[in-house]
Amino acid sequence: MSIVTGVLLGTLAETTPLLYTSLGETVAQRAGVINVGLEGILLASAFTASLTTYHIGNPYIGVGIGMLTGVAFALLFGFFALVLHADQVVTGVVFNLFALGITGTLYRFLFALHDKSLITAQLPLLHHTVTLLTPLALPAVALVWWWLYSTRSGLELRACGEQPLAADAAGISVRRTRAIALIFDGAMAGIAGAFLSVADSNTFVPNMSAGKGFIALAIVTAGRWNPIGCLVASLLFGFTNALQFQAQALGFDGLYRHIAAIFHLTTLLHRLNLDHFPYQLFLALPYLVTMLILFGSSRSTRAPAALGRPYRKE
Amino acid sequence: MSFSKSFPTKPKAIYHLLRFLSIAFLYIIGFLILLVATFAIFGVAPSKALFALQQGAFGGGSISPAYALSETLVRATPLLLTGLSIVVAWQAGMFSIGGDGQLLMGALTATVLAQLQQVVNPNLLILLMLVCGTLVGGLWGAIAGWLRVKRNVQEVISTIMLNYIALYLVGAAVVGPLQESSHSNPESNLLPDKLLFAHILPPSWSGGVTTRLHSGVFLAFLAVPIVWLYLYRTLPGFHLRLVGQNPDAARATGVLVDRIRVRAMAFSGALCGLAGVVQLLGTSERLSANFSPGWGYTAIPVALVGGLHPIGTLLSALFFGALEAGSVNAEQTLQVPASLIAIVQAAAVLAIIGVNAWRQHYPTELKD
Amino acid sequence: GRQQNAASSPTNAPPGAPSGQQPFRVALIMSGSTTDHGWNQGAYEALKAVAKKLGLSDSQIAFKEQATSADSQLESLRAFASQGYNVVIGHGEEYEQPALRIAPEFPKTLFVISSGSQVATNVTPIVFKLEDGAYLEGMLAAGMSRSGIIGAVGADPIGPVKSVFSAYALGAKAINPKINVLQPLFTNDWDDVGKAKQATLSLIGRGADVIIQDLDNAAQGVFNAVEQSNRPGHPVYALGTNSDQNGNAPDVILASAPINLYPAFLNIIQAAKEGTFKPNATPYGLKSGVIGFVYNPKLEPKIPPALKQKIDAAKQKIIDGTLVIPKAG
Amino acid sequence: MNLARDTAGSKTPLVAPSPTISSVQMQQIAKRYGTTVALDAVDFELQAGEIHALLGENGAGKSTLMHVLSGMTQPDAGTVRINNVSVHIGSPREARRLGIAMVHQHFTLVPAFTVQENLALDADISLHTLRYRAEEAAKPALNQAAALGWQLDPHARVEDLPVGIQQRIEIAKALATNAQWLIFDEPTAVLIGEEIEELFRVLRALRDSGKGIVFITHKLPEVMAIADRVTVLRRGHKVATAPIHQVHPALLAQWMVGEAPATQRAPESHSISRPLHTKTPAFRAENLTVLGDKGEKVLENISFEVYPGEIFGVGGVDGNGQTELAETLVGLRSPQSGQLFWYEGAFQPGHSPRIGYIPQDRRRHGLALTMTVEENLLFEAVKEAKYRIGPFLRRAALHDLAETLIREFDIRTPSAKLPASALSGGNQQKIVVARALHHRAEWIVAVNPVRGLDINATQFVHTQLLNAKQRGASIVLISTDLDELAALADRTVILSNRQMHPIDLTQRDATQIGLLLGGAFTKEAP
Ligand SMILES: Nc1ncnc2c1ncn2[C@@H]1O[C@H](COP(=O)(O)OP(=O)(O)OP(=O)(O)O)[C@@H](O)[C@H]1O
Ligand SMILES: Nc1ncnc2c1ncn2[C@@H]1O[C@H](COP(=O)(O)OP(=O)(O)OP(=O)(O)O)[C@@H](O)[C@H]1O
Ligand SMILES: [Mg+2]
Ligand SMILES: [Mg+2]
Repeated sequence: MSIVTGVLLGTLAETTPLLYTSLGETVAQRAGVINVGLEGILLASAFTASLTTYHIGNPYIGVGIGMLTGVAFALLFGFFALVLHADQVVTGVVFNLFALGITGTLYRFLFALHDKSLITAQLPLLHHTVTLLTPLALPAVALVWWWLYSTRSGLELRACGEQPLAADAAGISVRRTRAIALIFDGAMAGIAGAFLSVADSNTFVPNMSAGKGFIALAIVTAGRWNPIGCLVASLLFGFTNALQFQAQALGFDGLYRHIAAIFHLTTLLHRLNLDHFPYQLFLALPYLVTMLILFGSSRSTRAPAALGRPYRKE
Repeated sequence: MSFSKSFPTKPKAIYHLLRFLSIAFLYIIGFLILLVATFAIFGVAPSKALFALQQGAFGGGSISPAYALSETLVRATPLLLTGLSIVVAWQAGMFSIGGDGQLLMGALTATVLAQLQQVVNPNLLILLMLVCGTLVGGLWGAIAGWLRVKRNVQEVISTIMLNYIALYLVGAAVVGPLQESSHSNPESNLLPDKLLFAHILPPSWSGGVTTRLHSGVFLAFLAVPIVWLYLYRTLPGFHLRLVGQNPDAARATGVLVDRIRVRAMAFSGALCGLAGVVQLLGTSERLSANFSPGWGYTAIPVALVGGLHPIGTLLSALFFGALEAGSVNAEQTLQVPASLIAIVQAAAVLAIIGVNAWRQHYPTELKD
Repeated sequence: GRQQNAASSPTNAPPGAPSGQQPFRVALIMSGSTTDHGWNQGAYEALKAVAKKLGLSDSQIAFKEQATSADSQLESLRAFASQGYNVVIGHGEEYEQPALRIAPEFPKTLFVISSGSQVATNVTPIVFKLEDGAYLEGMLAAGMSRSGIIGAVGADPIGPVKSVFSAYALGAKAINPKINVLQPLFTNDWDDVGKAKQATLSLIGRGADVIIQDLDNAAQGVFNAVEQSNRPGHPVYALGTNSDQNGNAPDVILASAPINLYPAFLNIIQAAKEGTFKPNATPYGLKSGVIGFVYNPKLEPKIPPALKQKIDAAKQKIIDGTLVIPKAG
Repeated sequence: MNLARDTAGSKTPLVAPSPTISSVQMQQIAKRYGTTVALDAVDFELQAGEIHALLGENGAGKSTLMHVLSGMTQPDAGTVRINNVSVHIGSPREARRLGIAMVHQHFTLVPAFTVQENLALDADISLHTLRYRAEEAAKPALNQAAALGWQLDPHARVEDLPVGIQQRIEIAKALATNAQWLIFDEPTAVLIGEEIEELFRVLRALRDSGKGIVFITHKLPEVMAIADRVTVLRRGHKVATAPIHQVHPALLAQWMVGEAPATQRAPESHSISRPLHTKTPAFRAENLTVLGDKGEKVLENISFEVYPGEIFGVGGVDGNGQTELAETLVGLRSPQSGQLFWYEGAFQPGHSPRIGYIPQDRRRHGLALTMTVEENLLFEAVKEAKYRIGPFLRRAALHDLAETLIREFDIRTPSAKLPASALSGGNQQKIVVARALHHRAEWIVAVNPVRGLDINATQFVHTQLLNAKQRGASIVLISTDLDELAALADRTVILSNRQMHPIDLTQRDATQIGLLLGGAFTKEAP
């Protein structure tokens, strides 16, 4: 395996869950609902997928259950957002807390207390590289693209996110359309969660989603609410992320010290305990890049006009 | 005159008080049921769990009330400051999630300044840390505000990104220039005693044990009236709320909406920056890569349960502080995992926002 | 400024000794979770075993896990000490400075710092010679590597981790002076399995075929990457640290260097209970049995006997004290 | 027609069907919004093969009546029958199934969508959900447009298009549904000469093919030109229905406006009429050109002046730039070109004149509904130095002020601490009025200030405006209600076609005004 393939595989591994999650969220946001609770869905579905695989032994069923978990969370979210008209951002934040608690507790009570470790079967690798879920993400992009832009229901969905009143006048049920979008959102985040625990690894670890749900949110915005945009943005994110290890590995540190020496900064940097390049700055890179994209792109594009606004009929 | 004026309002006040109490009572009963149910589901004896919670939050058994109450206060402190920060931002219609990042930037700034401990008078330095940490936190918030008004970047997204960037900046600092002397852990040196907030409770009050109750707690409590005054008693606060409630109407009365939004984010960030410094000098005593256990995120439910009002947020922060103190005790004595407490918190908050939203959407009250 | 409260009354009893009416109690504080199959779980289980051995009831031991933030680390130490726990174990170097700071306030409490190094009136370190095991693992790695390239993945470059990785490199060089030990990669996350996996894959991508890790929860990501890259003719191996991880990926883990805290904990707690403990900086290494080295029985047959002999010899020398592996730094 | 399905669900059996002429009958339709009676027992009938014009002032209830028919609004009482079969029209979708389509006055287009997407969104709902192509779905509507001679760019974004084009899209959308009953709510408001002719040709062709068409307009010549019958509504009541050959514009105008409102006129407003030319104007606009939100010119090169102690009336049908004019006059919108003067200096809102503003849309621009009544009353006052000490508000003084205003302006609220949302629409409007008028504003811009107010409140607001005038304020009163302008304004202009047209309301008769309002004067002044 060469460095290039290393970067490539690293990119794909990071991109896949982000892409699924952001695709689902794109659909939800296009319908006018913002779901900040993605992080929680990722965690919950990673857990149920792992748990199912542990007991049944078939990781595909695990992915299915992960999806259903996502849908269940989305429906609960929908109850708050669409029926009660509660604030969507707050509901999402609390859902994250809830998922963190429930997975941590269940993990503890089902495994840790019995000294069992949750190591499971894993989705098989295709050609020793990636699992089925990664290549399937591409048709998923196409599917969402096709859905949003080439089907009647996609058109209706986007109308609900832009101008619910117009959708209503055209005889479309705004609440039902948004609920469907949320269910899709949950299912996609569910797949992504399952990817973390039964495709990209063979275990569940509390808090293993490590912020991917939040990044997916940013990707939706950076990708301009467009599935292709999501693909590009998540690839970019995955790439900077994979690059950080390669840069660490490729002796970026040496380059850093070399440059420091050229500018006679070595002693100063030593005094500052900066002999080595602080690798955390690499880790911050993807977020900085996302910020830059947001900064550069948001003038030319807009969020769906009704995003986050409850629609009440009359 | 004043008598006749107050006379007819008196029964009303009692009526409102009773109504408030009955609603609060309902919430408390509901919360307790949730708590008991959750513990029961996971096989923890509810009576023991409730006792452990109460013991941790208010004292009892081997824990003196003074100690427990001081824990409750100390834990409420960062939640109060960050909760107030959410109140300010959200009242201005800015749905910031950036508390954690702003808090970290405040703590980072203070730790940088602490390097001057040899050259600057400690009390002056503490003041400097508080001021600069607050300012930098405010700056971090203002960035999100500025991005919103100038580039229409949604603050929900940009604050999350800024949180991560702050997190990694702190991470880089504590393995770099700010790392402790042995260069072994991702944390700074402990700050010297002279830079820390004084412990204010005499040990004799708490069974001979020093509590963590520190003078920084006052700052948090002081922030409540300040925020309250600002929001409800000053012109900028009036405009801030107006912008949050209806930016179009604000614009129509000549308010500079963009400026108010940036200012609100700066104020909001400043409160979090202050929280960072207060935690650093009050309890954490050093900067570390894991400085915040998520105070800035918990702040959102805290502020929301507090009705996005400073006084409500005070009560709510105390409630969350007590819950945390109690649950840490339950965790240590009964080995209830901390995650169980997260479920209880989330469920309680969901119940509250659900009930609130429902009452708003389907108003049933009749005016008399 | 803060005035530290001096000890309320000077005591003659050794720290940690049980006082009259109160039962003898021990608390353990960890920064990670008790289920991490590594550093923290090892301590958790060791204390339970010690309790059993010494007949301590459930109410006489207490745990605080996931004390990740600086304030919760300090708070937990203070909380247990103020509740009169006789022995409070801070499981990690990060507890050392806080413990030294508050120890004077709690003269009756014995603070035990895993991985610490400093001794005070009522603070004792457990000096682990993690290097002992890591050195042997380095030898094994160099001996088993076909590419002549080996690597390491960690979460944060904290002291013990750096020590492990540097001893690992020394051991490898002892077998093969020309071995290429790649610079360790750090993921900055003890929970993110995916990142650990990616870091590992990138090392493997650069030719490394034996990987050591120090990641706790996230270690499974390393094993998974190695399992995934391991194929007939091109074997790739991993090494376990901190606990016996051989079972977590039996096809690829060559050996583990577990920390067996039980003897260390037992030593200290028993002496404290008997009122005879004096803080000291005794190192615990291979000799004490605290640091171990266990081959994975499933892969053991694949290890050339000559290599095994060399490792055994080195092990003996370490136990004898004729070979001392330096700490990093 | 697929009525069979719905017949099954209807309660009333067929009664005396008239097999020859199919028709829609609306009987005793009533609709109230709060205390606003939008419709009060209105009967309306539409026959196949006719163009039925619906006339009435702003707020007469025309749109509401047709919303009932198109399923957008549920009536409080009354029945709808199609071919003598009672039907329930619960949603636009059901209306569509019954063969009813409507071109809405306020467009129901998605601004961010392309023309094609908008057309497809509304296209035949039986179209397959998955296999579907926007081009195909949009084709019938595009063809309809093409038949009208309208070349719509299917890929243009609607928000980038001028309102005239947007109107065409709405029309094409409705035509493409092949509905039997078509409702056009002011389709010509934003079309120009030839386009209107084109539309009329289509409407006639549709009528001749047997469709029933409702045509809402304010323009009398159009009614005379195209309608077969005409119904006039006034304040929620039906005034009359008549075949077109029995009416003439003057009669229609009279029906619309009702009896001459001169009797209601406040006498004292006459007494202070003053020779305007003896004073210098307080406010002057020179060659003012104002752009709308989409960048289109809504006012072009207008010049006028307002004198101190004068009410300058601006009339005209809604949507002729009233909002933009008002916003420009209070400094919320900067004009594209032209100059504004306050006495001799430049007009600088926030500095020179003290402004009172009663905006058009009180909920959007006038109130923060979640804030208290008191706070809503104080938007302006808090800025005054006398109500502050530094940044701090003088609560007691402000509270007294609010209480005074509540008393003076008779705002009916149990408490000043109630959120403004708890008040009735009329009382909400009083808050806005109170705020604009109390603080001795020198420059008052009021847009439909008595919208939603009852008679007494209306009288009160009018008196307040007159008081303000008497103390020397300069007032621009923008209103769609000519009665109001006639009663209050010293001079009146009508806004239409981006211009101001002065009219003399003192020598008015109902006919002339109706004609003016109907835009008749532009082409064929009487
Ligand atoms: N959704 C609503 N809520 C409250 N009041 C309403 C609502 N819709 C209409 N009204 C009121 O009902 C009355 C009739 O309105 P409608 O829109 O039918 O008038 P219109 O005759 O179409 O006027 P225009 O010529 O201005 O279009 C008006 O007073 C209006 O303010
Ligand atoms: N959501 C609410 N909460 C509390 N009180 C309300 C609410 N809505 C209306 N009210 C009260 O009910 C009364 C009637 O309201 P409504 O809107 O029907 O008034 P209205 O008759 O239309 O008055 P107006 O003629 O001034 O428009 C008002 O006095 C108002 O204070
Ligand atoms: Mg209308
Ligand atoms: Mg009303």
